[in-house]
Amino acid sequence: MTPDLIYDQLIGAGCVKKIIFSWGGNPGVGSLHRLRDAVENGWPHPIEIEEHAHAGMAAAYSAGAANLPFGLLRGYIGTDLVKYNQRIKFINCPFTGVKLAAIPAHRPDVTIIHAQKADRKGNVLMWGVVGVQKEAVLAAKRAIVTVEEIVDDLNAPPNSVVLPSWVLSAVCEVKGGAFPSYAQGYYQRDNAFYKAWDVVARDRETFKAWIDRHVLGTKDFAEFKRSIASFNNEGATSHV
Amino acid sequence: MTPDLIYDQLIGAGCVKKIIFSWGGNPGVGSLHRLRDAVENGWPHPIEIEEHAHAGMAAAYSAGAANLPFGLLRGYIGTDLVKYNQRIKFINCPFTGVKLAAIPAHRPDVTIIHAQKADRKGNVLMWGVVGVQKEAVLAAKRAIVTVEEIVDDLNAPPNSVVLPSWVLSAVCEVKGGAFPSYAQGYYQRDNAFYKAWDVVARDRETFKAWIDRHVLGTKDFAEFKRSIASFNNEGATSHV
Amino acid sequence: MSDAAYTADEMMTIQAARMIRNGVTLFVGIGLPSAAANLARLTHAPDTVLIYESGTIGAKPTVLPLSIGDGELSETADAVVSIPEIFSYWLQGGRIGLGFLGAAQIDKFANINSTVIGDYNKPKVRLPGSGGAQEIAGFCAEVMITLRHNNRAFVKKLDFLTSGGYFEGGDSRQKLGLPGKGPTNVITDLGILTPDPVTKELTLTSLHPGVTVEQVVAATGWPLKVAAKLDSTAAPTSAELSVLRDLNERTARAHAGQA
Amino acid sequence: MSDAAYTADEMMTIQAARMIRNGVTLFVGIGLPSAAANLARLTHAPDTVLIYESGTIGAKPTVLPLSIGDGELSETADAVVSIPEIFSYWLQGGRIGLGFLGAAQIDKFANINSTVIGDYNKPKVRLPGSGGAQEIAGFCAEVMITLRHNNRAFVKKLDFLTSGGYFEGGDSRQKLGLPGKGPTNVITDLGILTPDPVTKELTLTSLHPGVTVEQVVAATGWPLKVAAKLDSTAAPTSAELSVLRDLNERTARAHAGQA
Repeated sequence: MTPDLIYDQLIGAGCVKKIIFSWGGNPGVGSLHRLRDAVENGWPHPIEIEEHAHAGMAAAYSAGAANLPFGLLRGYIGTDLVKYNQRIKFINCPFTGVKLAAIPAHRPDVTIIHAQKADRKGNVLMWGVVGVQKEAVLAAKRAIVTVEEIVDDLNAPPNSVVLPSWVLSAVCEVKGGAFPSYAQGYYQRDNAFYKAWDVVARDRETFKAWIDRHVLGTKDFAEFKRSIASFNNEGATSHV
Repeated sequence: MTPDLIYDQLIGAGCVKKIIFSWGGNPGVGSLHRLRDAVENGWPHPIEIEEHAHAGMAAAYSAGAANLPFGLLRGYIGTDLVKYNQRIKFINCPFTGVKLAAIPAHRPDVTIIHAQKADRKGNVLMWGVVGVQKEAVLAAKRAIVTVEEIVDDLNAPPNSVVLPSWVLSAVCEVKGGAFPSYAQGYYQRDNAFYKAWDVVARDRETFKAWIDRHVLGTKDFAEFKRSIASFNNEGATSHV
Repeated sequence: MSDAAYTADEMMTIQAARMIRNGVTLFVGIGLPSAAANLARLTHAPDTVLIYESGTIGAKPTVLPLSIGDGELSETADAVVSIPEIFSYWLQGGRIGLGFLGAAQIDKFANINSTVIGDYNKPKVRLPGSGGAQEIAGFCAEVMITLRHNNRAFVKKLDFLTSGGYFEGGDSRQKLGLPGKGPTNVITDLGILTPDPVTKELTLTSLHPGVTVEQVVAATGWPLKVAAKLDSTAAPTSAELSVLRDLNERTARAHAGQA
Repeated sequence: MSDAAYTADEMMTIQAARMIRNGVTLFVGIGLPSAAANLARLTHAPDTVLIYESGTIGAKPTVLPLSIGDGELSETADAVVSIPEIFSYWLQGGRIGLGFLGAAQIDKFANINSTVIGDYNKPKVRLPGSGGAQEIAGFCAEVMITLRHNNRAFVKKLDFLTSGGYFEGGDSRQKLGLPGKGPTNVITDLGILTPDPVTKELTLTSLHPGVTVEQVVAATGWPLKVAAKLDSTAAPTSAELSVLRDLNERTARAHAGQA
């Protein structure tokens, strides 16, 4: 739905052939400059885009989770997105004749999400803004969940959002794995990093230096985090 | 979906013109005898039935809550229900051609549910088997919620099922209001009453005596509960 | 093996329990299916994931629930979801390995009726109806059916087709587009019936101890096919009987606890 | 009333906040809409129900969120629901009184563009896109739009119609079947525009202090209709300014707290 900085990084690094999205910005800051550069200038190579509105994306994930071939919603009517996205069609209600939008179900090959806790059996608990994560997991052929911690007992409150281990392919403990976003109950969103990213990503060379040093130049997530910590201390604008 | 004993009582008392349902039994016990008597023998008068399967009812409530004219599901294909319920239609997926069932949205005039807690503003918290209650409330033109208690602070855990006061028409404190069913965290399901009901409802005269004494003969819920308590003590079979 | 005395219902429940593979996700109705599922969980299949249509996933009840809404189920579950979710994301979503159904009537293609006896509009007996049975029959990877074996239940023609098994037999189920495999075992108080691999007609493949082929044929309302090589169901072991009876006693005590 | 110095953005935010009725359910985007909504909540409209598209219902943030996903929103909300639910049961469900949108471009029928500047397939500027804007514009009972007033924003023809206002004007919105009333106010840094009751063409109905009609007409890319009786927007009071500036300072401190 909302490609975050990770998409900007993947796009800038040339790892993306196509994105399916409904809002492609740096939340609260502005543009995803690497996304823009790819769409506007084809750098590092042109990418295909399939664009929706949030409600359409949500309906398509729900349909995928429910094994329906398409999601049904009011929406898209009279807007220009339908001229450019052939995957938005309209059907009529068989009872009332009302015109409704239909979007093919999303069925990702792999969904990767980050949650707060797993127990030793691999049951996962998440809370807070859960977004469309449950649907994205249940719609996918395979799902990987990273968690802040693995515990003996989830102590899940009634009706909380729990994904049983048997719908997941893998569960991995990755403390801080939501960075630069947040994990409710563990740490806050690193809003300053989102702002700093605007400076890093605005320029191709600055971006390349950043990704070379902090991503390609580190051997694992722990080293990446140490590398990023020094980046933060030095200040985003003075340093890549 | 599942008309419980309250429906059997309403039907037997002649208050019901039509029922829309997907499972009409006494859960774990057997028949709803008053429902059967109405359908099989037209006593006290014939009732109209609109019958679905659970999944169709759930989809119709969800559609109602979502302001969609119909609910979409795989299901009903090849079964006899479609011969008798004209409100089950089939449509084809505009992308794959797959045949799917369509059920008109449920939009009740009034939904009445029982929940555990409300705060003084009228926000309602429920937990445990929440069923289709949220959808039934959101699909309805008006919704009334009875609760076990009204508290200063809901202390709702993250992502719990909360209905904000502004989607409700009225919230009333009715302790024990789920009787003979249960309110998780307050009291258990009165399974023995469900069994006793089988004896009461099996016979028209026994039923009439029960409803005259305990429902028509009591002036409010508190008196009904005292009346029922004596019924329970005397034993279901020995007494109406 | 045991020579303990047991009832035909106990034999049926125990045999149904035996056929539940450990670790399977199991969508289970109240009554005999629930007893068999919990017996399996308490014996050879501790990792079985029990799902009740009330939305409880991974329920581990210590006594059998009288209704799918019993608090016992949600309090012991790994997750409790709404009714729309359990039917859409979980059952229709194709995540359930085994569905477990009872029935009032069954025909030779394992289609079942739990709606009416007699005419729908003027029924002799109005039964509770589908509930979740239609979708369980349609969407579980595999379905198991248990019911008592007699002429009123095993009929030539259903009064009402509530939940599809193999419809007209052969490939008619696949032609309708139902994703699940359909009923793979019908376990009665007399024996086990399994569908012919090609015609999908139910065939007697195992006899419970002390039951004769003639008895089963007589209790079946159509000319019953009998497998060339007929198995003998093992009698309940004393361990199985003891776990089942303990469960039933705990349950009876719990359900009598009120009113 | 106050003669305190203030910026045009402050005027715009404060005027937008004033137009929020106490108790309304408000679907709000990040940025200026969020600032105005929270200013309203902290001043004359304490019972306003703030709903963010991340699924937080009744959020009461003490600082403005930088993103709709900020923990601040879910921790202070009355309820937090999933994204599919917020869009289906709540927004499409017709439960939201007022939607609050920004835009990159707007036309005379209050249709807005937040997708691209230039051609969609070869854009000059690729903007973030609809997000929830399409549905907010379609389904809220009423919509309010805020954006800075200039020729690049107020255009004769949108490069892309992201979210519908009154489409071709007149009754074209109703003909498309969109349930909400559409945009009832466009609040800019120069004044307030409201749709003509019949043609639905945006008409200048109020001027902010110190702004002239000529200035607004010059900043509008189509021949702007001006109301016969033009209101004067009240200047920000010192109370309004002080609450807004406190909120912005708290927010700036909070967002600088890391990295």
